[in-house]
Amino acid sequence: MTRDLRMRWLTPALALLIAVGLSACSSFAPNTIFGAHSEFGHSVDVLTRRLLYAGLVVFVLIETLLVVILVRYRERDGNREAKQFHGNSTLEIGWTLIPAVILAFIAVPTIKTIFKTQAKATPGALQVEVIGHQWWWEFRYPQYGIITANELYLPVGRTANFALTTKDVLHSFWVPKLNGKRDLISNHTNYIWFTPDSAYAWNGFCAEYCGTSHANMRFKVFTVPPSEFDAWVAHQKTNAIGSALPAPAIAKADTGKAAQPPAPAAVAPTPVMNVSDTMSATFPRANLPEWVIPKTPTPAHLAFDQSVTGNVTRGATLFKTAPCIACHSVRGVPTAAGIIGPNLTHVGSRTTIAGGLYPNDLRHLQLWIKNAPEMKPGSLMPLFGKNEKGATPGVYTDQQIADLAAYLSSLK
Amino acid sequence: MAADHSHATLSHDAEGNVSPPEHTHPDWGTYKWVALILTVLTAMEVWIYYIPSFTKTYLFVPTLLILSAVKFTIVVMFYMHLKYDAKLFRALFVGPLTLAAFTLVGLLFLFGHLKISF
Amino acid sequence: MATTVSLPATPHREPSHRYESGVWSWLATTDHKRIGQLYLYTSLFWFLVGGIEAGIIRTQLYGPNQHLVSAQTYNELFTMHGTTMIFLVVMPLSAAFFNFLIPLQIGARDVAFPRLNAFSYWIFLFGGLFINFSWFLHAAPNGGWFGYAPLTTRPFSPGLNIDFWVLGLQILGISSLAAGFNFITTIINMRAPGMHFMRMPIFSWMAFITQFMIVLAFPIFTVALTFLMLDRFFGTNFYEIQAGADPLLWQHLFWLFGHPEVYILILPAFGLVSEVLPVFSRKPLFGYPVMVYSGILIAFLGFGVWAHHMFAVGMGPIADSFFSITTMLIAIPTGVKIFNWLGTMWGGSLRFTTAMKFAIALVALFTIGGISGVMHSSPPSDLQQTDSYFIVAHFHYVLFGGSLMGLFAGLYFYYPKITGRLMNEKLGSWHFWLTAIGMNLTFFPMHFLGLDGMPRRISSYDAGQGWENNNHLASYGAALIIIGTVFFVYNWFASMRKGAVAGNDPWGGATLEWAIPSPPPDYNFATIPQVTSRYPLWDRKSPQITSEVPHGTRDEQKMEVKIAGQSTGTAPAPADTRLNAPNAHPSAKQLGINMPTPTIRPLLAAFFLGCVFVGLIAHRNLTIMFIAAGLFVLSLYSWLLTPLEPEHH
Amino acid sequence: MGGEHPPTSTGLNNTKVAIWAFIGSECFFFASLISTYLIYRGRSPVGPFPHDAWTDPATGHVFKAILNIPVTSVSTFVLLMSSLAMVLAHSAVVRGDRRSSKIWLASTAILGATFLGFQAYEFTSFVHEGLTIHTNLFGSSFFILTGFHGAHVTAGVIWLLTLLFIDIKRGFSPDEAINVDVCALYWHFVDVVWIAIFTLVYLIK
Ligand code: HEA
Ligand code: HEA
Ligand code: HEC
Ligand code: CUA
Ligand SMILES: [Cu+2]
Repeated sequence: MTRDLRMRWLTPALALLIAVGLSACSSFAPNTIFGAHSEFGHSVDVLTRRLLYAGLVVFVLIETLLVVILVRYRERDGNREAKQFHGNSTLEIGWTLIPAVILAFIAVPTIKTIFKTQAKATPGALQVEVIGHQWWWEFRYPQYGIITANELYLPVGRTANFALTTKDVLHSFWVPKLNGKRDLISNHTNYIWFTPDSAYAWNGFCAEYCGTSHANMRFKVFTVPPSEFDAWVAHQKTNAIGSALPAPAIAKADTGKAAQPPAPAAVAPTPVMNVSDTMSATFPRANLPEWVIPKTPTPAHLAFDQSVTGNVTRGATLFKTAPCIACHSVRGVPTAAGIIGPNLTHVGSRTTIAGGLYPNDLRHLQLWIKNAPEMKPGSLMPLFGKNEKGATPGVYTDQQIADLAAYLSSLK
Repeated sequence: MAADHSHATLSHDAEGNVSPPEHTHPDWGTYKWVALILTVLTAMEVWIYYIPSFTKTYLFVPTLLILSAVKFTIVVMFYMHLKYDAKLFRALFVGPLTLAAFTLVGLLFLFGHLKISF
Repeated sequence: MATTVSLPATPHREPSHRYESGVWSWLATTDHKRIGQLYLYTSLFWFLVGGIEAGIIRTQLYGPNQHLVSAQTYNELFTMHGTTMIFLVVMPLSAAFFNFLIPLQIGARDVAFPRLNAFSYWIFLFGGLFINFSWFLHAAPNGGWFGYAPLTTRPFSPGLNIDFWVLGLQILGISSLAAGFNFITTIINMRAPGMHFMRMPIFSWMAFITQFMIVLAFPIFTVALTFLMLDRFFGTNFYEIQAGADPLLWQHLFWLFGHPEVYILILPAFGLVSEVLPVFSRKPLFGYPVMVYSGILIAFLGFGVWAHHMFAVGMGPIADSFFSITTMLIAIPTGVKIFNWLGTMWGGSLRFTTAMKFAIALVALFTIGGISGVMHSSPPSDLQQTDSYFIVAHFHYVLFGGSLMGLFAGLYFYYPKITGRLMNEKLGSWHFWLTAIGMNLTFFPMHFLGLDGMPRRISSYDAGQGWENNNHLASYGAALIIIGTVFFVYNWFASMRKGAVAGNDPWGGATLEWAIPSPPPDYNFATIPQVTSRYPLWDRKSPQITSEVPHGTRDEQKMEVKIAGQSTGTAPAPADTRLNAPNAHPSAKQLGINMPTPTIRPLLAAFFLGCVFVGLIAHRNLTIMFIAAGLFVLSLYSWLLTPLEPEHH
Repeated sequence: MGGEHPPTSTGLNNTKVAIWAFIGSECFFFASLISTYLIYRGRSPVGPFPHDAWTDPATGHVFKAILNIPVTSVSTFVLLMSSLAMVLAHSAVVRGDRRSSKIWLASTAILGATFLGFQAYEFTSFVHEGLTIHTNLFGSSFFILTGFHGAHVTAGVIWLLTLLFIDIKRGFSPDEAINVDVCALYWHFVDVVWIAIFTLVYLIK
């Protein structure tokens, strides 16, 4: 009997346990919701852990009971008949009350946390307007007159109050390590606020299905010490034109500090922004943690003539009259005042393009301009490469595109 | 108008009764009064709609709601003879109606047309 | 006085009737058992389709940045996977059991409106074909299974994709509603003498409750879909952002339907498991009345929790708190069910047949899904969980670990009643273990994925996010489920030919359906039984089991149905294995039982109604629509004006 | 099917149970429509509006308040009276009064059709005044709510005409009264819905 039992039950049951156990083994979790780095995140963290423990208690109770019953009351030879009972009021009342108690144990802190996290933000909070677009993020800092895209800078220790709206369909604003989700809803303004408690770089995601490239609507958040934030603000308020020419010095500006090993859950991150890097006043690329650098491969059949080199001045001239200006703005270039696409004033200072899908470098910029819909499914930016196949015909040669890309990356 | 119907050949009652109670339907005497009351109530509704001093008070909406609830109830009770018919029908109607009414009110709260203030 | 009928042991041959076999007999059938089987096979087919869709999803997500399918196709796949599994698999599979079982369990010859029943099936079939036809036009729905506006409105989804979705679901809704009224009437009115509500088999009870949820929740969905349909086809403004519409209107209406819907998906499975566990524990269901009341309570509370799907939309703290508390409350009646099942098994003599294993799996796995459900019910915490894979894990544990496990338990349990043969237990065991292990391997890691920040509905994800390992596991798990399903499919069809002959009552069942032959004759019961307790068969065959269960008064008649000279239930399997031979049992005519005339009018009505929608999607072709509507009305009149039964004597 | 004691477990007629379940279901159908109307009331950025005049800022055109209470009051009265005719038709069938049953069935159908006539008039005049289903949220939710009610009335009129046709052809015997009863329940329910709509849509400002 025992042998038989082992054959029939233990083997598969063990397999089941191993299967489930395996999934917990993955320790590398840069976007985990646990150990969040804002006081909003802490409140939620505490609550979630309590929910987990309560759930674990119920889980262990039920599954143990079940296993005990299955083993103890399995049909044995010669023991066909069962003890007969079909109800017991005391028991039934008991197992109505116990869950009720467990629920009270989680309901009370739940309600408290609801009111805590949904209270009004402190008056001195940094205001950020988050505007969702299919499939990229527009961020505005009304207190400073800054408009940027796909990358947020937040000062550590100061509450940031986000006003969320959308230009088209619904989206949802989520940085797992900093805050819970809040949806962006057409004809509504939603709010969420939190106070980052340490300086680092984080991944953000669009968490509400919003159409073809919902998967590719990501963003980055850089939490930096207040002084660095001020430097960033000062820089963003300037016009990019002129101030950023020529650019080569910037690339070498970082101090060569190696990327921190990713252990965000355990160790509180340290500030990594290099204050001396005031030229661009952005998060130095060499210090970016691995997991905020996009690794999306470029489409295999999208080629670019590697022999051409772009010229910034040619690019600047071309851009002034190119179709780009219908959709994009560059402060300082009067003709470029489009609002359909991301504001490109300081596009060169961003670490990623296209909703966090690609790193911001010449190669990706070139491919992007050449054929955006190929680079990002459904992209509302048309293709521009000559001879590319798509909904609209392209007009630009690889040389012209290289010029444009060179110009754009000079807009630090 | 032969709608689908039971083809069972038994005649019994699962709850133990042998035959169902005969429903006494109301007659012309009741019907005409119901019709009269309905007409009067409707006239009242329209009438108060045209009293500007009344429409501005807080009583206007509740009054209308009560009047129409009364109309609603008497049609259901007498014309739909729910008052005289099997209890089961009452359950089949009142249950969903109540749930639907709660839902409607709940939605009005959620969309901010009704408010709770602390 | 016992109600006993004795029938001739060797029935004489009857000239075959035009409707008795062949394709025509299925097209024109009004027999609830045949309609039940039509539902069964159709939904199993869609299960394979939905499973293949899931398989492609899992292959795409196996590793980072994969492009087996394009983003567009991926979005169509998960939309159709969700829509298919919910509306074309779990609901109709439950409907298969409603159809097949309810009349048998309550001791009736058929449902209250047999032709309406046929109509419901045909409408369901056309709805499923309609919505899936979109694949051939490369325009499968891609708005997610809950189709949030404004993404689904014309400006953002100009193609046919969402048209197929809106109209397809509209068609399916008609089917569910028609069936709902039918079963409500059937259960209220067609119970055998002595079958009080509190003696009704628990599956029929859960089915009864489910029907109420259907007829109350679907109208809301119909309205929501109608708005969307009118917006898309006729330019109204219900979800039109430009006109100042509020997208939350759709969300509230959808979830007002959607949450009751998830209990529509689980209660039938609960009912099946509540039938299986007692039989294989050889004990009556523990706390039958409480099981009934908790079912009712779940259904009732189910209408007051909908906005827990919307904690991230910013409803404000008061609404959040309200819906949080109501949602938590549902755990109590559901917990009562879990505990009562444990109570049923406690002290029993458990026989681990495949059906029993699936039933136990429901208890074990649904609990996990329920616990994660309770975790979602806490709004601040749900802000971290919602729209992540944590949710995907939750609903697969309740839907696969709950609904599907319960339905599989039911399939193994009732297979002998449906086909007359037993399914192979060894293959069944393989199916069970592969499915159970595969299911956990697929969906358990998704909890971690969600907590590690992986959003749902993403067609690809980037490398280096810490998501690779768990996605690998999930994909391997899906492969195991697919292998398990192959065992199931093979077992199903092989057993149909080679399985051991089942006899009336292969498991030692307690309720009326086990008193009659397998498969049951078209009239079900030669004589309508008189019911004196919840477990009429146990009363007769193993009275010790039911000695403590409330019974009728002593003078109520005991049930006794004899077929071919043998008392039913105790009869050994007949030597003759030509089970499907029409003469295995006496025919209705021989017994003088009036059965409804087969007719294809419901099929025609359903077909023409479907054509109205075809006309609508074919660029609002008014000609097609009007002709189809006219023909629909004609066929409806011809159906309603034809008597149900042959008019003789 | 006979109207005596139908052979069912509860002794109640199957069709009647079904129609009551259907009416329960319809409660949710209309509750959803009415909720939508109420939710969208006052949300439209552009007019015309039900109870207030509105000046189009673009064209300066003035739209008057669109609802016509006197006309609707009359049509409401007509529908109420149709319910009276309906109960009289039913009681005539129960009594076996062939003549009255035909008269009252016909009257009910005519009154119902009259109500539809009023609604057609109302709809066309709204369209003339510049309100269609496309115009604004009010237009959409108003037309669809009252339109669905109108569709129910239309179905009811067709049902009544069918009954009338059968009554003329062969007459209903008293034990077939259930056929009329079921139709009557439906008809009164449609009336009851109108009672709610009349108050919530037309009268409450
Ligand atoms: C069969 C279907 C089914 C069932 C039965 C349930 C049951 C429950 N569900 Fe689930 N749910 C879904 C299907 C289902 N759900 C689906 C499909 C979605 C996603 C929709 C989408 O977005 O696509 C969803 C999403 C969903 C959400 C929204 C999450 C989000 O998107 O943010 C929430 C939030 O509260 C929730 C909660 C619950 C709860 C509390 C239960 C409860 O009924 C569970 C109760 C059961 C138990 C708790 C276990 C047994 C109880 C005990 C052993 C007693 C002791 C226990 C305690 C005291 C905890 N579900
Ligand atoms: C009852 C409901 C149900 C069931 C059973 C399943 C079953 C499965 N589901 Fe699904 N799922 C949903 C309901 C369900 N799902 C819903 C509602 C959604 C949300 C959709 C949305 O977001 O809009 C979803 C979403 C969903 C996602 C998330 C997609 C995303 O957000 O991007 C994933 C990802 O892995 C997934 C996977 C699976 C897998 C691997 C299975 C497996 O268990 C499938 C197993 C199937 C089979 C095993 C059958 C296949 C068998 C064969 C092909 C064998 C053929 C053999 C022969 C012909 C002999 N499902
Ligand atoms: C029809 C409108 C349109 C035109 C014309 C257009 N763009 Fe864009 N552009 C967009 C949109 C929309 C995006 C955001 C796409 C996304 O991320 O999904 C974008 C994104 C970009 C980005 C990435 C910005 C970032 O921070 O993510 C760059 C760079 C860019 N466009 C450059 C150009 C150039 C150069 C041209 C002209 C050759 C051009 N665009 C023409 C609409 C347009
Ligand atoms: Cu934006 Cu998803
Ligand atoms: Cu829910």
